[in-house]
Amino acid sequence: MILFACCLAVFLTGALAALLPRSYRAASAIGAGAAMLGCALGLVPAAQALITPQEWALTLAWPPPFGLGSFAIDGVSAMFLVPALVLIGLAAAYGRGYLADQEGRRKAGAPWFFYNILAAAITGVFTARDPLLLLLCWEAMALSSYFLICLEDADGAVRRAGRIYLVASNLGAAFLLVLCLLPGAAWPPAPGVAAFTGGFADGSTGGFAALPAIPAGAVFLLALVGFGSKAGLAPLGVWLPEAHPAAPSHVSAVLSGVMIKTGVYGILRVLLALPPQPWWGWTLIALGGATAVLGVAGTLGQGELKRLLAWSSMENAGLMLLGLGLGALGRAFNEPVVAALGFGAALVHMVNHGVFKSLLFLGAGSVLHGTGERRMDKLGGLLGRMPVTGATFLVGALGICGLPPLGGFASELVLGLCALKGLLLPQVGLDIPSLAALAALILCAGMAAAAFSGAFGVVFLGAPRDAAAQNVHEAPAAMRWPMLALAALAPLLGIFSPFVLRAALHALAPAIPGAEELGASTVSALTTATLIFGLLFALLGGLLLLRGRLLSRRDVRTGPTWDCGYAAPTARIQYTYSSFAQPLAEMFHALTGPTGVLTRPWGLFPARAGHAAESEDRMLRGFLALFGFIDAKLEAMHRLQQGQVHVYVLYIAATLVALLAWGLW
Amino acid sequence: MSAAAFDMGALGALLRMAAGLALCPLLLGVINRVKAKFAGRQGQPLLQTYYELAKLLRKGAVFSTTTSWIFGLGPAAGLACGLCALALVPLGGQPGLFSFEGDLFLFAGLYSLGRFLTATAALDTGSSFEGMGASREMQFAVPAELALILGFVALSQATGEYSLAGILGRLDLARWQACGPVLALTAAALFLVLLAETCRIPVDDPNTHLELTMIHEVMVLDHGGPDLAFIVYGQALKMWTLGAVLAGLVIPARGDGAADVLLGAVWGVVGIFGLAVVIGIVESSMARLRLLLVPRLLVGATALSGLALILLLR
Amino acid sequence: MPARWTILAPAAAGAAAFVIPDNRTRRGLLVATAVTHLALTLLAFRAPARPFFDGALLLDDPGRLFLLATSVLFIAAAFYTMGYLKREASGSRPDMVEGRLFSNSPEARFTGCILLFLAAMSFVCLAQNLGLLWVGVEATTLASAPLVYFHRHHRSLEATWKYLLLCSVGIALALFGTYMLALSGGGEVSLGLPALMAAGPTLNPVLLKAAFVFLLVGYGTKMGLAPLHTWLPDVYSESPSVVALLSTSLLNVSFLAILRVRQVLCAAGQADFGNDLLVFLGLTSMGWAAIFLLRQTDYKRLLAYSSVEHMGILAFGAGIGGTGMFGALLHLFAHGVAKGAMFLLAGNVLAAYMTKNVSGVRGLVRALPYSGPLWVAGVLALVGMPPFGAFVSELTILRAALAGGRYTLAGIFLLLLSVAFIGITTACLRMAQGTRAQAASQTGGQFHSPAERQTGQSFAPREAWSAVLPPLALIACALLLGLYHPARLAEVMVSAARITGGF
Amino acid sequence: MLSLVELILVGLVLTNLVLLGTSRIGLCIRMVAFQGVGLALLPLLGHEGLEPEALAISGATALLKGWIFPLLLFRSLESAHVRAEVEPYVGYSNSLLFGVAALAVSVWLGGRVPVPDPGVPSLLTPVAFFTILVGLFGIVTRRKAVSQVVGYLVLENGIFAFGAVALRKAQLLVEMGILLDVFVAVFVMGIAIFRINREFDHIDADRLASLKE
Repeated sequence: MILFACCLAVFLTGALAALLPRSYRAASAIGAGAAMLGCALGLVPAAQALITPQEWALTLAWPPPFGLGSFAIDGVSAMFLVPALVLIGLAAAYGRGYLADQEGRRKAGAPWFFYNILAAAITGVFTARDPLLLLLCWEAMALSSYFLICLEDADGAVRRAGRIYLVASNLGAAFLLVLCLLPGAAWPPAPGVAAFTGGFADGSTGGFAALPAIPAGAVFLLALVGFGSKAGLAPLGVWLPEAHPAAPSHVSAVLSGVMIKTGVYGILRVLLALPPQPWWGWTLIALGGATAVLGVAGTLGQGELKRLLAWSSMENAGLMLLGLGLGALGRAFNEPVVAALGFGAALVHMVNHGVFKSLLFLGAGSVLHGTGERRMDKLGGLLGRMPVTGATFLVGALGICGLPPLGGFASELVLGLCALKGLLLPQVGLDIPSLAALAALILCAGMAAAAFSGAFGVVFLGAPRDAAAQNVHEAPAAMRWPMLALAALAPLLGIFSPFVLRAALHALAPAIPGAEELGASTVSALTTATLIFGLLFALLGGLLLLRGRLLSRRDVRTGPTWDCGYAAPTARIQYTYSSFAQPLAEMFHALTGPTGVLTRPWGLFPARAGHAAESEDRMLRGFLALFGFIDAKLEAMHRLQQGQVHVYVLYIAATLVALLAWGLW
Repeated sequence: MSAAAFDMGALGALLRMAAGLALCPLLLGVINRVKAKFAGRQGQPLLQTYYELAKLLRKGAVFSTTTSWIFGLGPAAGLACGLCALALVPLGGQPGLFSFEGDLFLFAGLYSLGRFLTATAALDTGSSFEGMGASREMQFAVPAELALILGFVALSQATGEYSLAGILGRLDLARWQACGPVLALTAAALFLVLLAETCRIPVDDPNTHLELTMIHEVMVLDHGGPDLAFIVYGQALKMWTLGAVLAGLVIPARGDGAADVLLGAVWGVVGIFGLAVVIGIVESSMARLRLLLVPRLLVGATALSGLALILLLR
Repeated sequence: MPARWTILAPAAAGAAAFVIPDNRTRRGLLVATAVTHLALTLLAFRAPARPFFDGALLLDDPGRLFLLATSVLFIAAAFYTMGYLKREASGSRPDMVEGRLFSNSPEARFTGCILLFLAAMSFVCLAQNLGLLWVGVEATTLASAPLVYFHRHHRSLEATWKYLLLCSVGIALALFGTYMLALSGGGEVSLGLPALMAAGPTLNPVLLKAAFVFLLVGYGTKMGLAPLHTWLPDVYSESPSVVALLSTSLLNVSFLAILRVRQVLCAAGQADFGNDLLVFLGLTSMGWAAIFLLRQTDYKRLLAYSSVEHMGILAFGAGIGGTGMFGALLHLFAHGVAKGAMFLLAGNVLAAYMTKNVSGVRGLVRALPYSGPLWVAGVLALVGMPPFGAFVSELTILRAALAGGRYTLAGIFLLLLSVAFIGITTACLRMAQGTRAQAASQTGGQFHSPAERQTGQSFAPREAWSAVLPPLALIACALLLGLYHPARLAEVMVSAARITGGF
Repeated sequence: MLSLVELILVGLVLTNLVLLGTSRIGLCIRMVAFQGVGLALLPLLGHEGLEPEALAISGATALLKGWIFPLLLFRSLESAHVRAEVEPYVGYSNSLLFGVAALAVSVWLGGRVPVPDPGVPSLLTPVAFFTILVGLFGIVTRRKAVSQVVGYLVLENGIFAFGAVALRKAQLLVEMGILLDVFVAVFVMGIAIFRINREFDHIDADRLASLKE
C-alpha cells in the first residue's frame, strides 16, 4: 500500500518536477526517470495482488469536492495494472531517446508533465474504488492523452486528429458522468443501483426522496457507450485511427497498448458486478465482431505504417469485446465455463496485445525516427540497416497475428476454445453468437497475417524503394533496449501462457466461483501447446543447423534476384504494400469503401501508372457529415442576434409576456 | 491411462509419424503417375520425388543480394511447422503424438505461421513476381483457413469433442449413420481446402511455368538447394497431414483392440493414397481456375462448412 | 464593523479618484482600495453578521459569499489595471478593426467609476431590503456604463447605448416586480427581506408569482439569461478586458438579487414555481449560448457567450434545488475566477496579436510563453475539466438533477454542456496551437501589430508581470476550488445554500 | 380622494394614447412631463395624507419628471438638431390599434392579478400594465434614440404610479434612491445621445447595428 501511494506520488511529483529545469536533458531525464521509477514502485503491489488480492484500500480523506476517494487492487485491477505499468515504464525509457532530437525545438517539460499525469491517471483508473475518483482519473487521462497527441501541433493533421479525439472522448465521458453520478452509484457498480444515498460530499441526502432502482440494462448501456468509445468500439472509436498515428510513437504505444484497455476494463467491471442479461452479450458480440472485422479490413487499406497499427488496435479491441461478450453470455445463461473462458480470453488477449502493439509502435517509431518517412511504399530493405528494429518488429508482427509460438496464439486459442464450447453447449441463444465470434476470430487472424506479413515485408525486406530508405540510421540505444525487452517478453508470454491464463482465472474467481477449476483443462491444453512450441523451436534449430551443414560444404554464391529476363530491375518495380493488400482489400470493399487510388496505364505509350492505398474511414466521414449538418443548421440561427436594439427589447417584452402567461394562466 | 498404455500409444503415434515422414513424397509420385496414365504416358517413376530431394540436398545455392536472414528462415520454418502439425494429426482414427482440447486451432496456426514466414521470405527477394505470389498466397489463405476451422468445428459439433484425436476417434459408422450429410459436406469442404493448401489444380498448377499464373511456385522462385528441398518436402508432408485428416473422416473404421489400431492405421494410409489418386484424377480432368475465381471457390468451401454447421445447429 | 466599510471605502475612494490629478497616485489608490476591500471582506467573512442601517443592510452568508467573489475578482482587476492603464496611455490611437483614430476617456473617470462600481456591488451584497437591492443593482449599471465607453470609438458607443437601454428597461421591470411583491403583502409589509419572509405564507400567491416573473425578467436581463442577454456580447467584446472581468461579478450580484427574491418565494411556499422558471431560463440560456459558441469568430464574444452559458448553469442549478443550489454557488466562484482569468488573458492576446478574430490568433503557447499555457489552463477551467472547480460544481449540479430523478433535464443539461465544450475548445485550443506564422498566413499573410508591419516578422512581446500574475492567481483559485475547500468557505457555502432555498 | 387617484390614472391612459398617436417628439416629451406632474400628486393622495416624507417624494418627483427630464431631452434634441419626427416602424394608426389591444390585455391581466388591499383602486393594475406596455412599445417601434428614452420614461412612469399607490408605507430612503437612479439613468442616456449624435451625425438607434453575429 505504501508502495502504491509512493507510485502515485512519484508520478505526480515527477510531472511537476519535469517543468522546473531549464535544460532539455535534465527535464527529460527527470520526467522519464520519474515515470520509470513510479512504474517500478507500482509493480510490486500489483504483482502481489496477482497472487493474493490486496486487502488494503488507500483512502484519501478529501475535503468537500470529492468526499472520500479510495484505491484498491484486486485481481482484475492487477491483471490490467501489471502490463500497463511495464509498458508505460518501457515506453518512457524509449520516449527519452525518441524525443532527444527535439532539443532546442521545444521545451521538454510539457511532454513529460503530461506523460506522468497520464501514467498516474491510468493507474488511478485501474485502481479507483469510487465513482467520482474514477471520473477524475478518467478525465485526467483523456486530457493528458489529448495534449500528448497534440505534441507536434505545428502539423495541421495532428491538430485535426487531436480535435476529433477531444470531441469523441468528451462525448463518451458524458455517458460516464451519468453512470458515475446516478443515485447511489458505486464503483464497481453495485447490483441494483437503487435507493438514493447521499446527495453530496457530506453524505446528506440533499432532501431528495428515494428513487426507484435504475435498471441494470441502462447502466450497461451507459458503460458500453462511455467505455466503449475509449476502447475503440465501432462506430464510436472513429478517433482511434486518427489519434494514435498522430501522437509521438512512445505515446502511441501507451495509447494503443494501455489506454484502450481502460475501456475494456470498465466494461468488464460492469459485466462482473451486475447480473448480465443475454442481450448484453449479443450486443457485445455483434459490436465486437463488427469492430474486429472493420478494424482488420482497415489495416489493408492504409498507406502509413502507424495508421495500419492503429487500425489493428481497433481489431484487437474488437476481439477483446468478443471475449467479454462470450463471458457475459456465459453468465447470463449460467454456463460458468464459457463465462470463465470468455473473460479469461479477454484478459489474456489484453496482456498480449498490450505487449505486441506497444512493441510494434515502438518499432514504427524508430522507423520514422530513422527514415523520417511514414508511408510504407517509400520504404524497404530496412532490416539490413536497422537490424534490431527489424527483428523486434518481426516478433511483434508474429505476435499480433496470433501465430504460435508467441503469446498472441494463446489468447486466440482460449477465445476460440471458449466459442467452441459455447457452440457445443445445448443452449439456444448461445450457439449462434459463439459461432459468429469464432468466425470473426478466424477471419481476423487470417487477414491480420496477410496485412502484417505485407507490412513487415514491404518496410523491412527487399530493396529500398526511395531515397528516404537509403540513408537511415538504427535507433539509438535508449530506444533499442525497450524494444528488445518487449521482444524478449513475446516468446515468454507464449511459453508461460498457461500461467497468464491461470492468473486471469484466479483474478476472475471472486466473481465467477470456481473459475480456476473450470478453466483447468484449458490451462493444461495450453501447457501441452507450449510443449509443441518447444518441439517447434527444436525442429527449427535442427533444420537450420542441417541447412548450415549442407550449405557449408557446397558453393554458395550471391547474385541479383532472378528477374525473369527483365533487363533492368529497379527497386521501384517491387510489390508495394498497396498492391500487396489490394486483392484482399477488394474482398472487403463493401466495408472499407474505396481502398485505393488506382491510376491505370493508358494509351500507346502509357505514362506512369500506380496504385496507392488511400482508404477513407466511412464511419468518420459519417460522423463529420452529421456534425457538419448540425453545425450549419445552428449557425443559421445566428441571425437571432442581428444587432437591432429594438428587437432586443422586443425579446425582453416577449419573454415577460410569455412567462406571465405561464405563471398566471 | 496407465504408463504402459501411454507408452504403447506414444510408440504407435511415433510409428505413424514415421510412416508419414517416410511415405509422404510418394504421394506426389502417385499423383504424377495417375496423371500420366490419364495422359496415356508412361510417366516418371513413383520415387521421383525422393530422387529430387536427394539431389536438391546435395546442391549448393545462389542467394540474391537483396535477401537477408529471413530468406533462409522461411523454408526451414515452413518445414518445422509441417512436422509439428504432423505430430498433432491422428491417422486412421488413432491419435497423434500430442492431443489436447482446441489443438485444431494450433493445427491451423502452425500452417499459418509457416505461410507467414514463407511469404516474408518471398518478399525478401524484392522480386515483384514473388511479391505477387506472396500477396495471392496470403489472400487465398484467409477463406481457406476459415473453411478449415469451420470444417473442424462442424466435426467437433458432430462428435462433441474438442480435440482432433477425439473428433476423428469418434467418427465411426454410427456417427456416419447419425449425421451423414453433414460429414459429407464437411469432407467436401476439407477436400477443397486440401487442394488449395497443397497448390493443386484447380487452385494452382505446380507444373506451370508462367509466373503470372502461379501462386505458391512463384513464391519460391529464388529458392534452391536445401531450401527448395525443405519446401518440396514440406509440401508433400502437408498433403499427407491434411490427407490423414480427410481419410480419417471418410473411412469410419474404428476400434480399440491392438488389431484395430493396426487396421486403422492401414486404412488411414490406404485412404491417403486413395486421396492422391483422386487428386490425380481431378488434376487430369480439370483445368486451372482463373485467379479471380479462386476466392469464390474457397468461399464456397467455407459456405459448405458453414452449411454443415447450420445443419447441426438446427 | 468591517461590513459597512466594504461599501464606504470604495465609494470614498471613487469620489476621490475623480479629483486626484496624478495618475500614479490614482492607480495606487485603486490597488490600495482593492487590497483594503479584500481584507475587510475576509474580516467580515469571519465576523458574526450584525445588521446596521436600521436593518436594511446585513452581511448574511449568501452576501458573504458573493462579496468574497466580487472582492477577489476586483483585486485581480485592480492589479491588472495598473499595467493596462500604463499601456493605454491617453492620446489617440488607430482602431485595430477599422484603423480610424480614437482616444480613451480620461483615466480619472475610468478609475472613479470602477471604484463606485465596486461600492455598488458591495451594496447589493449587503442589501436586505428589496428596494435598496434594486437601487444597488441599478447603480451598478450606471457606474459601469462609462467604463464600457472607455475606448471612445463608435462600436463601444453602440455597446454602451444597448447596455444602458436594455438594462434600464429590464431593471425597471424588476422595480415593478418589487412593488408587486410589496403589494402582495397587502401593502402593509415593507420591502425588508426579513419582513417579507416572515409574512411569507400570508402573501397573495398570484401576485407573488407575477412579481417573481417581473423580477426574474428584470434581474435576469442584468444577469444575462437568454434571451434577455443580448447586450452582453456587445459589451464584453467592446469594453476593456478589465471591465469585462468586472461585469462577470456584475452578473453574479444580479444572480444574488434573484436568489434574494427566491428566498421570499420559498418562505411563501411557492418555491416550485420559481424553480421551474429558473430551470427553464437556465436551459434556454445554455442552449442559446451553445448555438452562438459554435463557429464563433470573435474570441471576446465567445467568452461573453460562455458567460451566458454559465449563468444558465447557475440558474439551472438553483432551479434544480437540493444540492444543486450548493453546486450553483460553487460554480459561481469557479466560473468567476476562470472567466476573469480568461478575460485578462484575452486582453494580453489582443495586445500581442492586435486582432479579436479567432482565426487571426495561432500559436499562443509558443508566442506568449506565460499567457499561452495560462490560456489553455483557463479554457480547461472554463469548460469544467478536472482538476478545476467548474468540474466539481457541474458534477454536483448534474448529480442533484439525477438524484431528483429528473433524467431528461439532466440529459439536456449534459448535451448542452458538451456542445458548449466543443464550441469553446475548438476555437480556443486552435488559438493556442500551431505557430504564429500560420495565423499570419491564414489572415492573408499580413502581420497584425504595427511593429510587425515595420519589422516584417512576427515577434513575441515581453509579458508584463501585471499582465500575467493576476490571471495566474485567478487560475490558481480555480484549481484550489477543484481540489480543496477551506473549511470556513465550505461552511459558508453550505449555509448560504440552505438560506437561499437549497436542501 | 380615491376618485382623484382614478382621475390621474385615467389621465395616464389618455396621455399614453396620445403618445402612441402623435408624430412629434416634442409633444411626446411634453406628454411625459404631464404624466410626471400628475404622478407627483399620487404620494400626496396616499393614505397618510400630507406627511413630510410624502411631500418630499412628490416634490422631488415633480421636479424630476416634470421639469428636469423634459429639459434634458429637449437639450439633447436641440444639440442633435434633427427632424423632430418620431419616425416609427409601426404607423400611428396601427400604434393606436396596438394601444387598444394592449389596454384589453392589461385589463385581462389586471383581472388575473387580484389586489388584496381594498384601499387600492381596481383601475391601478391595468393602467400600470398598460403604461408599461406602451413604454415598451415605444422603445421597440420608435427609431430615434430620444424617443426610446421617452419610451423608457413612460415605462418608468407606469411603474412609479403603481408603486406610489400600492405601497402604503412610502419609504423615503427607498423612493429617493429610486428617483436618484432614474435621474442618473436619464442623465447618462442624454450624454450618450449627445455622443451618438457627435459620432454618427444621427441619433437613429436602428442604425446602431454594427455589433451582431
